[in-house]
Amino acid sequence: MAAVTNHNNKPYEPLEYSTEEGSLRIFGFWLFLAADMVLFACLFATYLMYIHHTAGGPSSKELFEVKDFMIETVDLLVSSFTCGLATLEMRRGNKKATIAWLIVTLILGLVFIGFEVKEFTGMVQEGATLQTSAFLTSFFILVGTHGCHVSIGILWMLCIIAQLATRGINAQTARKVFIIGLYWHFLDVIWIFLFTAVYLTGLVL
Amino acid sequence: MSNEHTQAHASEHTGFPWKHVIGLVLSLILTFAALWCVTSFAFSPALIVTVIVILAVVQAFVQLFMFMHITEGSKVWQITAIGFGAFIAFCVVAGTLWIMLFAL
Amino acid sequence: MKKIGLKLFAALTLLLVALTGCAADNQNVLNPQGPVARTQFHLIVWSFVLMAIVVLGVFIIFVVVLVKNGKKNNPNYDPEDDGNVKLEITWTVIPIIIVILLAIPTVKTTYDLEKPPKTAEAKTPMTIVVTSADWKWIFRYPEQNIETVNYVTIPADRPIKFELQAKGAMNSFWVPSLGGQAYTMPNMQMSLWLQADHPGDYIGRGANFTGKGFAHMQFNVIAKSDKDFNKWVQHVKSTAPRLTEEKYNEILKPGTVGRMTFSSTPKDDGADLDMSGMDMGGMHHGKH
Amino acid sequence: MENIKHFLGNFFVTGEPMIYMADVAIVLVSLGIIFVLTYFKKWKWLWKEWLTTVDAKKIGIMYIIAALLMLFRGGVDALLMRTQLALPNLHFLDSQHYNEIFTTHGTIMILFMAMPFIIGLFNIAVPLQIGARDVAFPFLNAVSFWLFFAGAMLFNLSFVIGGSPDAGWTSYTPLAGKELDPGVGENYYLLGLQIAGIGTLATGVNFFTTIIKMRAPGMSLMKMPMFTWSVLVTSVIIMFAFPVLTVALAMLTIDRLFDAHFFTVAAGGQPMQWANLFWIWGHPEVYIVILPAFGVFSEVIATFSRKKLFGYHAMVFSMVAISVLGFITWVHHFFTMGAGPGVNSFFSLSTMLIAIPTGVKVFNWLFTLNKGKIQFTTAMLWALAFIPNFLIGGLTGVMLAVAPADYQYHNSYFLISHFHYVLIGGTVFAAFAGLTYWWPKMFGHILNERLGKWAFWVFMISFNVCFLPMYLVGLLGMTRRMYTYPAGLGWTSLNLIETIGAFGMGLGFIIMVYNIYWSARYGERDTTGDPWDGRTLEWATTSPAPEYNFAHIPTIQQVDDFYYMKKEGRQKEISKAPYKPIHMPNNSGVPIIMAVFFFIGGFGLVFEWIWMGILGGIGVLACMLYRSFETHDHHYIPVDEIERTEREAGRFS
Ligand code: HEA
Ligand code: HEA
Ligand code: CUA
Ligand SMILES: [Cu+2]
Repeated sequence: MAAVTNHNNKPYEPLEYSTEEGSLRIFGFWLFLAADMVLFACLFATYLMYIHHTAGGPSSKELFEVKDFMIETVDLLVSSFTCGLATLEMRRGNKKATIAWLIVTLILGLVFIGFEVKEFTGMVQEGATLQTSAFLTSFFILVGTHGCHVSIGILWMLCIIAQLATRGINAQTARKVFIIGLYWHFLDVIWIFLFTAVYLTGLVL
Repeated sequence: MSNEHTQAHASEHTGFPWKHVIGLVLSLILTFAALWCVTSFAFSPALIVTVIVILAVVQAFVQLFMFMHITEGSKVWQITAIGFGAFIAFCVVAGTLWIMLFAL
Repeated sequence: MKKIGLKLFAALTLLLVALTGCAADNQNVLNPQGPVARTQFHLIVWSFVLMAIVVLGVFIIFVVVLVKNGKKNNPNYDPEDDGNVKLEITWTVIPIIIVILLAIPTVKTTYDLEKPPKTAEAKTPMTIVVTSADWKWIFRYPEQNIETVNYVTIPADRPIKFELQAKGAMNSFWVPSLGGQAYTMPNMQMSLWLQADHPGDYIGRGANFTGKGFAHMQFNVIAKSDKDFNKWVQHVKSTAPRLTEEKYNEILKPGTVGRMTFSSTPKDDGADLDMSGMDMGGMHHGKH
Repeated sequence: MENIKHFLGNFFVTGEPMIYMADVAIVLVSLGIIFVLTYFKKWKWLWKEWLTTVDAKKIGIMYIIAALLMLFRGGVDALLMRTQLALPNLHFLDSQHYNEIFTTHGTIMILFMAMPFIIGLFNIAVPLQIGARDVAFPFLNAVSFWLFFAGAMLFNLSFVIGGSPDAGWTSYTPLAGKELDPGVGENYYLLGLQIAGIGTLATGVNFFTTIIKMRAPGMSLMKMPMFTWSVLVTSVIIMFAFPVLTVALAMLTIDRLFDAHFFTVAAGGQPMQWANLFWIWGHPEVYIVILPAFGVFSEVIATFSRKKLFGYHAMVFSMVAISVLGFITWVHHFFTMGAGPGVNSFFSLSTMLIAIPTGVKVFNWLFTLNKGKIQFTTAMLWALAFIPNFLIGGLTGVMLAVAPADYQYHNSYFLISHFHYVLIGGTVFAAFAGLTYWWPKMFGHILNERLGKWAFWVFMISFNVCFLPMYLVGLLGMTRRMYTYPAGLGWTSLNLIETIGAFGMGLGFIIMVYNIYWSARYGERDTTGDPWDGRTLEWATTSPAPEYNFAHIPTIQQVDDFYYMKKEGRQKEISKAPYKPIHMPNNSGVPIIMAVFFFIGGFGLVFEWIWMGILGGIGVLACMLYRSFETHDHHYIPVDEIERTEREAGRFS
């Protein structure tokens, strides 16, 4: 296929970039992330618009618990770290450690989802639902879209673990590990903004 | 560029993952700093929000550079794409708020 | 082939010019009947002149280039001709100048139109609340305590502040002869200044689609001299029925109705705005 | 029993003779197609060669066929509208029917006609122009196509099942909200567009990656053909605009299906936020459909002027400028929603600024013609006609950008005329120019020039007859989306002229379709692969191009290198033996199956049968899972097959 010029003169090249396909897909994935960022931006914009449109329902100050969202945040930050370690071990060719770190990440992801589900159900029980107000609609959909991304990430990670276990680390699986890593870190970045614009700001405004 | 690149990878191949640990510590510090700003100060909301948004942006950079290897592969194009995406995201958020809330 | 095309074109243009002559003049953007419409008309003419200059320039170059280079053996043929810095600067700079010439009056007018139009003598503005409903226009005179449907009577030569709101779908309040439109939106009040120079009957229309009965949302703006206007108010007060809450709700139901006149308004203004239980932040655009 | 009857009565659209006719036509045509395919034993061929293909060239052809069908559907809609508006107070269509028709007309024309048409041209021309064997992600490309197709079919289904959307292609809330529009029509709009939109987003990523990473050696960015440049820039706009559409559609869907409050007034939602989000996508969208058109014209004008494109660098920079500016002008679609003079001034200015880079392009085209040896071929006629027609559309656009003046034009026929001038005079003319220009590359024969020119003149003149009077009738106060109008307002004669023009355009279209039929049977075959004496790489291979595009990937030295290759005799190297095996992606049935699941899920959500939505979702996930575990998705074309192919084309040496 057409030559890819970027990598040929580099002294060291990670496995995931070694095939043209691999380097194309990683590049394409960056583009996807850039687009996904804009998707979240729209949800953020809508949420910020509606912060005070509570229609008599509960407001952010009444709903957000510092302890809960801090646990979620730290959990996700640590999972981003462990996911980074998985990529690192993958590059070292260490299949077992890669799988192990991925599993740790996955568990942290599940814990995060667990907390989020608990948070949401708690709110619904207090009568704060998707249908209560524009504020809550935009809150649930913004945070929920992130949660949805995380859930898809978990499923995806399971597939990759299965493939790593059966096929070992090769150009293809290495690429997949790298890409899920990008995805996971990206979700962490989105969460940081959620944490800032939704939870912390919710305490201030 | 390639020089620095090789070294980074060399340290990745052996030894303790310093880069990752530093990344984690930095992000934890930034997170708690933001929380601290919100819970411990009685500045104007505008000021606090500005500060925590700046902290969030810094943290995004930590992720991009410490964990996401944005400087590998088609470095220039990747950074451009993310940068342009960030620009559009900014336009969407700032524009919407300007139009819908603070129309002057 | 091409000649036929050109001839057709010429014939058509002539036809168009002829047709403008017989157009109704009480809803014509090009025949403004008030200061707001006039300001906008001047801006339209100015922008048209600028655009005409561009059209002329481009068409001339276009025709010249085609005529010169459309021959089988062009002596000027130069396959490597691919740029000319001077020319490129020219056709960047001239449009920049045109845009500046257009932008300045645009911004100025944009700000001007936020303010009430100037009148001969300093007359106090009058406020009329406009509600678009499916599919009729309801006008409320808070000062006179009158309500009309599908027509509105205004004193001529006096600035009118139309406060716009909607029940149901969004519409847009447009009286081409008197000035440009603004949206009517549920829960977001906007205001629009209009003024008629002379007594007259002007057609207005909903400009933003609202469903089945949309095409029938035509209304009349009847401008009267101050004296006649007062007379009309008195007349309404003494002859028209009162507008009860039931009647009002009935009018609001989807459907088309004819003209109506009432000598009272059912409820107080604010309660009507459907702001129930919400913190609207800065959502009153007309008031900025 | 009553229940079932009631359900069926609502499920199938009833009570309109036109719709019964359409029902019958659909059933007959479907049966006909099934019969022909079975009779000629073509099912296997269809599946293997087309439905499962991942070859960009074939996908491109499928896009274009679908787009032409949608042009027909949208065009029939237009003719119905024009018939109803020909005279005042007609009862040819009732209000509801008219509302549905302009909604489907606008939506179909922009999203299911203009978009797929240009994306079809991307697929046909871009890989060839950059000397690649395919796009970066051929499988994803097939997914994109089938998602577009599923979305389009779902949207069109609304005509016979359940009822069409009727709130305009802009679908403004609260009119499009559940309260004022409780039927399933709007759901069709939301889900049809959503499915197609996801596919389009993937197309953006795909072509950006392709162009950035897969150019032939030596082809630096500044040596790319201008059409490829336009696709690169367009891909960027797609990637950053379409997520906004995705979100907006999802929000309204959630509002409608789950009684949420993004846009409902009742619990603090703002209907205007829909307009805001819609246009954040909507304005860039119009540049998505016009920039590739600019690219097509650049190719056609340079080729038939027989010289280089004038001001290459300026052409590139102006497109980049348009793409960036295009993201910060959206408010000009709702100047009249009272966002305040500061906002309106800013967005007025940003909109006007776009005139400058666009002007740069117009003048560069004019000076490409200068010192040229102009050949008035059909493709060239479309390109030439584009200049004055688009100019009128563009300049009236600038007039609309003057915010206070827009208070007088907004939603009037002045606006309708503006956008038809740019959309037809720009995008549609480009689609026809590109179709004529690349037709030989797609099918191996040339479209008849005489018929082509007839179609051109009839269509182009009728176009002006139809849309020029609209400026005037708009200034006389006629607003858009009126299903009828009273007499005596000075609108009647103008409307009648418009309708005559519209039917003229229909005639032009019929001539064009006849031309396609005639040329397929009797048209001149293109044996050279280079019928126009082209300048770019797509003309360096056979017509139609082989699966692998080029036996050897050429090395590029300059802009328009193929022109210089021919001069220097280098072009033979592309097909010179010996060959090496060529690595190509396998066909796959997954994309079309996945699209079927999208369709099923979408259909379920339209009727708010959540279980069916979930079922579709599970199917989609299953397809992805299957794909994730697939390993053998590539094959090699052996040397002897390449040899055979090249020999048959008379290129083996
Ligand atoms: C292909 C599609 C296309 C294109 C290319 C454009 C191009 C432009 N459009 Fe248009 N537009 C639409 C499709 C398009 N538009 C559609 C579909 C709608 C309506 C949607 C709806 O409501 O349903 C719309 C609506 C629309 C509006 C909203 C009006 C309203 O709702 O009230 C405005 C307002 O500013 C506008 C402006 C412009 C401008 C300034 C350009 C510019 O890009 C034009 C630039 C080109 C030129 C100016 C000509 C060449 C330049 C020169 C020769 C240089 C010299 C010129 C000068 C110095 C002026 N458009
Ligand atoms: C690329 C986009 C595109 C294209 C190509 C067109 C093409 C045409 N459009 Fe359309 N139009 C839009 C995009 C487009 N339009 C949009 C976005 C809207 C806004 C919708 C909204 O308000 O929501 C709109 C709205 C619109 C209106 C305003 C409706 C209203 O507001 O009430 C009108 C009115 O005349 C119109 C007319 C036409 C005509 C006559 C054509 C002609 O060019 C069509 C050419 C005709 C054919 C190609 C016919 C082919 C068919 C045959 C020859 C078969 C004949 C057979 C039988 C009669 C059975 N269009
Ligand atoms: Cu209108 Cu906010
Ligand atoms: Cu626009």
